[in-house]
Amino acid sequence: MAIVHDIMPAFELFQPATIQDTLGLLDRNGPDAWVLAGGLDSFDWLKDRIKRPKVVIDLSQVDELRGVREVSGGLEIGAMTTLTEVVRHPVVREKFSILATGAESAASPQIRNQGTLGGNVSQDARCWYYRGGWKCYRAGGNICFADTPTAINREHAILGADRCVAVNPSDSAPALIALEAQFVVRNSRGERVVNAEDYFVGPDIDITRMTILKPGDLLTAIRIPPTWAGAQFYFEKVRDRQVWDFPLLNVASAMVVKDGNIERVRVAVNAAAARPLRLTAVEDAVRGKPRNAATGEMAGKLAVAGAQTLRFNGYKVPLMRNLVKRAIGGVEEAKWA
Amino acid sequence: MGIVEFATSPWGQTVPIHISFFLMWVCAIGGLAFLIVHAIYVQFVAKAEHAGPVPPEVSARVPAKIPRHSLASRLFHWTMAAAMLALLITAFLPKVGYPFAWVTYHWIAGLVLTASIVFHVFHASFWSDFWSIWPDKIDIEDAKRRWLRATGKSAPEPRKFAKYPLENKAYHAIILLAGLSVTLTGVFMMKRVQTPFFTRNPYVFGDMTWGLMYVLHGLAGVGLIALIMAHIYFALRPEKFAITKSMVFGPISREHYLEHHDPERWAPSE
Amino acid sequence: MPANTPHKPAHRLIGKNYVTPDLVAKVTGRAKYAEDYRAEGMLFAKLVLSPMPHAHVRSIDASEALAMPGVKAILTVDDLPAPADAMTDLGQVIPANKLAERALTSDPVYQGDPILAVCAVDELTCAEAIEKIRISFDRLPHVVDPLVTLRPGGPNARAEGNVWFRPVAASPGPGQPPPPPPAPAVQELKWTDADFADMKEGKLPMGKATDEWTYGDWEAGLKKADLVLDETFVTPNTSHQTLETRTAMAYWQNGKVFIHCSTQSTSQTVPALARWLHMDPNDVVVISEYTGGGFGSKITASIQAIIPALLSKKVNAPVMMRVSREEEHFIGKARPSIHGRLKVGFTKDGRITAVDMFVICDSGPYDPQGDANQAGRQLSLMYQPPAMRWRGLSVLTNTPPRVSQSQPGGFQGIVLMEPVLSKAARKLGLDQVAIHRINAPEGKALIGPPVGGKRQYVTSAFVRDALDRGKELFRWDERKMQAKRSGTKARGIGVATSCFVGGSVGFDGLLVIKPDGKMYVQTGIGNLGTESVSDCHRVAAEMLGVPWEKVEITWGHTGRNLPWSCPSGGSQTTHAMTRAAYITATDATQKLQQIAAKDLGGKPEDYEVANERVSRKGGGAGMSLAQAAKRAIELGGIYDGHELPKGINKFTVSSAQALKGQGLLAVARDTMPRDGLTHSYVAGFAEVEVDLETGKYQILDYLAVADVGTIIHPRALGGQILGRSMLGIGHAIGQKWVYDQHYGLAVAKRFHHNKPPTILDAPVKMQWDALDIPDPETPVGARGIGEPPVGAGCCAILNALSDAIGDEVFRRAPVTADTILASLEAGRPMEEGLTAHI
Amino acid sequence: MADTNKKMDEAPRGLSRRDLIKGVIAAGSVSSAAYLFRTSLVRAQQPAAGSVERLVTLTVNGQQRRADVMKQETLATTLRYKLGLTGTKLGCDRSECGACTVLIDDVPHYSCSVLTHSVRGKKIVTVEGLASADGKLHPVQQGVIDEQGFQCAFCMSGYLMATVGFLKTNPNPTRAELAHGISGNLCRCQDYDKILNAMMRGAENLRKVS
Repeated sequence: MAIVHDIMPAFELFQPATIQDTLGLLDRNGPDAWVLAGGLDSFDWLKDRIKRPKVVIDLSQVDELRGVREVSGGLEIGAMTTLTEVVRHPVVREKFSILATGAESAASPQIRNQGTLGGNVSQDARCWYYRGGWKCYRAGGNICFADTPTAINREHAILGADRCVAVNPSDSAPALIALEAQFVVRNSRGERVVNAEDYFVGPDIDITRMTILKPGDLLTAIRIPPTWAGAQFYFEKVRDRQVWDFPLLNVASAMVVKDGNIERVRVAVNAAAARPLRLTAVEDAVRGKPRNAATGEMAGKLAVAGAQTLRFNGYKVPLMRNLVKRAIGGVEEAKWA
Repeated sequence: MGIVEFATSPWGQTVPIHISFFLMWVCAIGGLAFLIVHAIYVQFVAKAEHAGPVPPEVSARVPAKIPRHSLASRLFHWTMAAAMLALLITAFLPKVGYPFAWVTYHWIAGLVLTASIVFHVFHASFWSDFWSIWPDKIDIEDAKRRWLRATGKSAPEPRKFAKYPLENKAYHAIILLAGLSVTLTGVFMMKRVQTPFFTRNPYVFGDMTWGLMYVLHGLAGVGLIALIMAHIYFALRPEKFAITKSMVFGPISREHYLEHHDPERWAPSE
Repeated sequence: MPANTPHKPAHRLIGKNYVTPDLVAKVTGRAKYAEDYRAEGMLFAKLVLSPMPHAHVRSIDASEALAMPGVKAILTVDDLPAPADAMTDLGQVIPANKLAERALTSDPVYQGDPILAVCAVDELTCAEAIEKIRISFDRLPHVVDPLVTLRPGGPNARAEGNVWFRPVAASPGPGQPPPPPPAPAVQELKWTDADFADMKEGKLPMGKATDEWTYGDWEAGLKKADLVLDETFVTPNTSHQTLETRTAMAYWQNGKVFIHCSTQSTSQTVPALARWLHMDPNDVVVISEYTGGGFGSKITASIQAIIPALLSKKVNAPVMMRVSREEEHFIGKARPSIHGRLKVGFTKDGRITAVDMFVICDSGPYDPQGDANQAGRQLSLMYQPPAMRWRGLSVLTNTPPRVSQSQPGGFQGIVLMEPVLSKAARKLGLDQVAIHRINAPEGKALIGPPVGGKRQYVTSAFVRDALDRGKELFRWDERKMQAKRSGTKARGIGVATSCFVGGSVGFDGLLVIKPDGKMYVQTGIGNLGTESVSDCHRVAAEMLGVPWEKVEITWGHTGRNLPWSCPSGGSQTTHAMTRAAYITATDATQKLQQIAAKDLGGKPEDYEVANERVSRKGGGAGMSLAQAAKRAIELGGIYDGHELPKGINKFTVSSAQALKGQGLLAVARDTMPRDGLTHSYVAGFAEVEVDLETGKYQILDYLAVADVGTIIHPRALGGQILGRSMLGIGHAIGQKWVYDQHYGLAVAKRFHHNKPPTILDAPVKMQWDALDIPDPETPVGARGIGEPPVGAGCCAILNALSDAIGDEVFRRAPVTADTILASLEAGRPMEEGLTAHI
Repeated sequence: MADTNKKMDEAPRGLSRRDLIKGVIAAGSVSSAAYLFRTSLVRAQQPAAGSVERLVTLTVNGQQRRADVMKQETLATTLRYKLGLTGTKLGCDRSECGACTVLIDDVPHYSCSVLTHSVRGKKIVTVEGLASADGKLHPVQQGVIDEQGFQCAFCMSGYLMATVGFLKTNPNPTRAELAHGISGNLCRCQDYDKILNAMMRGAENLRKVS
């Protein structure tokens, strides 16, 4: 069978108007169904004819899934709310600005105008072997092409790898973990709510999935508690191009500092592993310590403990160390005469 | 749905990657079916074999306890059993919907199994009666006799067993085959994952060779599901329980020996 | 934006901004590119590309596909005409290269080599049909790294071997003219393990080369040097990635084939397509009013453009072949990488004493590339080494076909040399501008090896003026005083100079002044966004005193009687076609003078042409151009094109004949003398800020000062200078290929993998300026500009980086955050310097 | 055939949009014909909640346009091949280059990555819809004329739509803000500096008229 790309295969399209109908359709079509949110990740798979869903369920008409609601000091963000809507929302900017910064660093303006928060956290790995349609572990095969003597893997994992060395590319995920967000997942049997960091799975647990979503599941909303409203935030993303590029690494931290000491803190990094990592060891180590360069240094070193590098991604260790250092200890701003 | 799953290689060629995992259900169910059928057969169909009485002078010579398994072979058996169970659990539990980080446990158990098998081969070859586990002419002949008698035809009475009954020997042969297949392919597969032993390199063989190895590993693996089920089943059957005990404590009783074994063919404590 | 918008007050049009005639169509979306055409009954074609880097197609089974409803035909290599010989303007036959690229192949030599095309009622049907086609391959050994194929026992990219070489020319028989140089051939070349010993300390191994030239005593030069640097540097392979892919649509009518394609040139594309189709050029019509970028990859369209043409003939309907972005990555061509090693000697004051240059050019699987040699030539011009040895190889690999890309070879040569120059400046404690200045070419500077015992020279060079102007505009000395470190940031400034061929000669112009008083200019220049398609003709309007509003330009359709224009590439056009416009306007002037003399008495030279009139010098009798045009028709003969001059190209002849009798027809070929080879120059200045904790850097400021002769159209010039500077900057900051060497397959096929710069990667501030000093060897004084900004842009950034973070960080371009961070962390270059495509 | 070619020879000379559309609708229906003998991929099922009709009405540049749209068809395809609005370009078809940018309810989107069926009832504006009916250019288009922005211009319509959309949210941007706002578009001539000149001028023109 000769190979051809760039023509989307024909599929059956459904555009339900309610969550109920969506769940019904998901049940009816099981693994044949493909859920389409913003579509910016999906269309690559479809246009390359690598994934061939029989049925595509387009959520664009489900209004219940859109919009940002204020609930008891926190926020509930519909999964289909676009990144732009999130970035521009006054409460997000005022109380949870780290989410705005994270979301705004994703992709490009047009993509943020269409891409959704739910889609951004649920997007698939970007490993160029996997995306190239190479039948690797993540694609149901029995090999990782990105960790071989000839592989080019500068963008791959330094932590939590298990056979597959792909990373999670989401920019909003670490911000949501830092904000102690909760993800609301529904299926026809009911609803479950999980902590942001537990929404994601690594290859050791499920090598073909990025999240806990199984056929029939639908991420409906993301809840942000008031816990970290107005805390001190830090987000930084390092990438090759300043727009339309995935992170080589990103870091997000939320911190409450009381008379110079770190009282409460959450910190997460992404693009270091197949799932966004919450650095609990770092959090425990710096809690109660003064927020200064020394604490930052210590945090940075601790963050990269146990990192395993591949042929081309060794730089990620100092990079993660320095980003965590900045997130905890703060940045020394340049002053040019 | 085929027995083997194929994938397109980066060069666009179709290569096998592994077995279809529904085969593990086939084997599990197949194994179960065999137990049930066998249980029914033994319960209702099979006529109890009444072997001729052992001449008293012979039985007199038989001690109260006859050593069946040396300590070494018992240790081996149970190590292997543990490794084997660990391997089956780590291999198939995630496949049936209980995901966990299984790979490291799997290859460690695999190494234990491999080591124990290597030990066993040496031990059996040089320190114990190597041929006692392989079917001999009499086994075959007696098998024929039993078959004829079971099917109501006339045939001379089969003799008693030597150290191991034929079923036992046959089982050993099959599980040896399966065991060697999984361990040999398994050892190579360690090149494909991170281990302290080698730098990871999946390119020591071509896509096709690897594919076949995975298929063999898979087939042997699912095969072992059935074999292990059968093994445990027999170990728990009342008439075989004495043997099971001997795998724990070593000897079998004089009575059991006299009932099932032919002192001509298996002279104890030699 | 321009630092100061220079223009010549003497001129009415030249040096002035204006609205180009194609702009309104562009802003309204009415401008039609190849894919924008639709025709009733139009069918679609889709390519099938090789999944293997090197293979032989044993068999193709398309029966199932062809049986599908809606599937019309498939095209394979068997349907292609045999490769035809080429014929130069001088009638010299260039025999077809048997190893050259064809539109389709049954022996793919790179992943993506087109094997067949399927034609159906729509693209979805094409795709479904393709998935029903069974192709069986015999896989062959592959290699994607030029150093790997040179290793003992290394694989060859083609059965014939792995390097290009040029057989020695047979000596001419007694009294015979020397035969044309023999065509390059492929042979196998393997180096020894000893040759590769140098690789351990990151130096480029230098085994046997296939080509070599020298001038001066380079060994003595290195001996007497106060400082000798021995540096290895690797430049990237970069796809042109024009935003418009090389889509093409074709249909047949009365034995002629009409091809809507994406091409840089218009006239020049006809013979190319005719050769590929093995047809008479008179039966090939090229339509390309707008082309979405070329950068050297579409100089005369692309060979795959014949696929829809051949399919269209097969199915007797128009056929559109839309080329996808991924297909473009493979068939869209790329700049060859060069692995280079330089030994350069310097005196204390920074003057170069000698250069010993060794280059390995990754020439891809098909035609040999001139980049290796051009790298040496341009280096010899830009830095004027008194003595030099150049050795090089063009190596074949199973990677996409290469072709010229803006400043082909020259770019790589500059990129190999500039880091050495700025390192020398640091070692000798010299100013970067000073060391460039002392080695800069001036006037009729020498270039390349001796030809017939004598070294060639350029028409002119004013590089020192460019450096001085730039130094002042960039406030170089002020910035030098700035602190280099603050907090976790480091800043650095860099300067680089760059040069390339700036124009050719010998092309035709054709225009008609009609009784309506308007001037109708025919042009075969391509419209790929450089604006030269209209800019060049400003010269004719200027000379004939025609207001621009009364100039009608016909372009982009060879069915519309276009002259033989130069290829729109290699910075030739502005130079070549302003000359053609000048000679044609001169022809018109003479004819106007003669007509005036005939009607109003006196001698032709008593008359002058100005303000839409030809009239007696110092006032008095005259006639309007409209009247003159009417008279020209009455007079016929040479005046209205019934008689044509000798020496003009036959392509121009047929066009001129079709236009005869419509007015005063001016047609001429540029035969004006030129002493020297035309080259243009750019000096680039940059400041960067590096984040030492992440390796990320930002380009704060960039200035390019061009020495390109007379400025014709400031805004277009500025666009070219800064646009091509960005192309170079892209090579510095990120553009690359990525290959998995085990499978020989590309893993980076998308924009976000290959990293063409975005608007946010561009320098925060950009400026351009041009000296506007006319070139003495061409009447209008204008030279081409497309190429030289590239090297300057790239190297100003590289040198600024070294200024900020030192010389021990990178050994190749692009320089990315990972390299910088890892190297700073380790205190030595940590990248894999010599592995290809990482 | 003959008059087709006549039409195509004229096309560069700018034939009226209506003529072109006639031709294209015809062409479109030909290319659609292939689907008519396609049966649904899923076993025949009674219209479930959310099932979609192929014939849709779109609001494009203020006009109601009917089109026969495949389930998997993208907006860019519909605009270019069914409605003849070829000013919208396909540079990558992968939401990477922005050449296909159009406004959907005033918001810039990559039309190569929007299912046509998902924009039913929304207001779509393409580059052809910028100039007023009398042919007067949009102030942002005028900005390009004033500054001779862009080179090959294949990216231009995308930039125009991205800019017009961005200016609706920020009519008076700094050069840096504008660059950020239109950073989802790629120019391979990399005329970024001149593009920003043109678009800043366009923003200025726009502020003058409104």
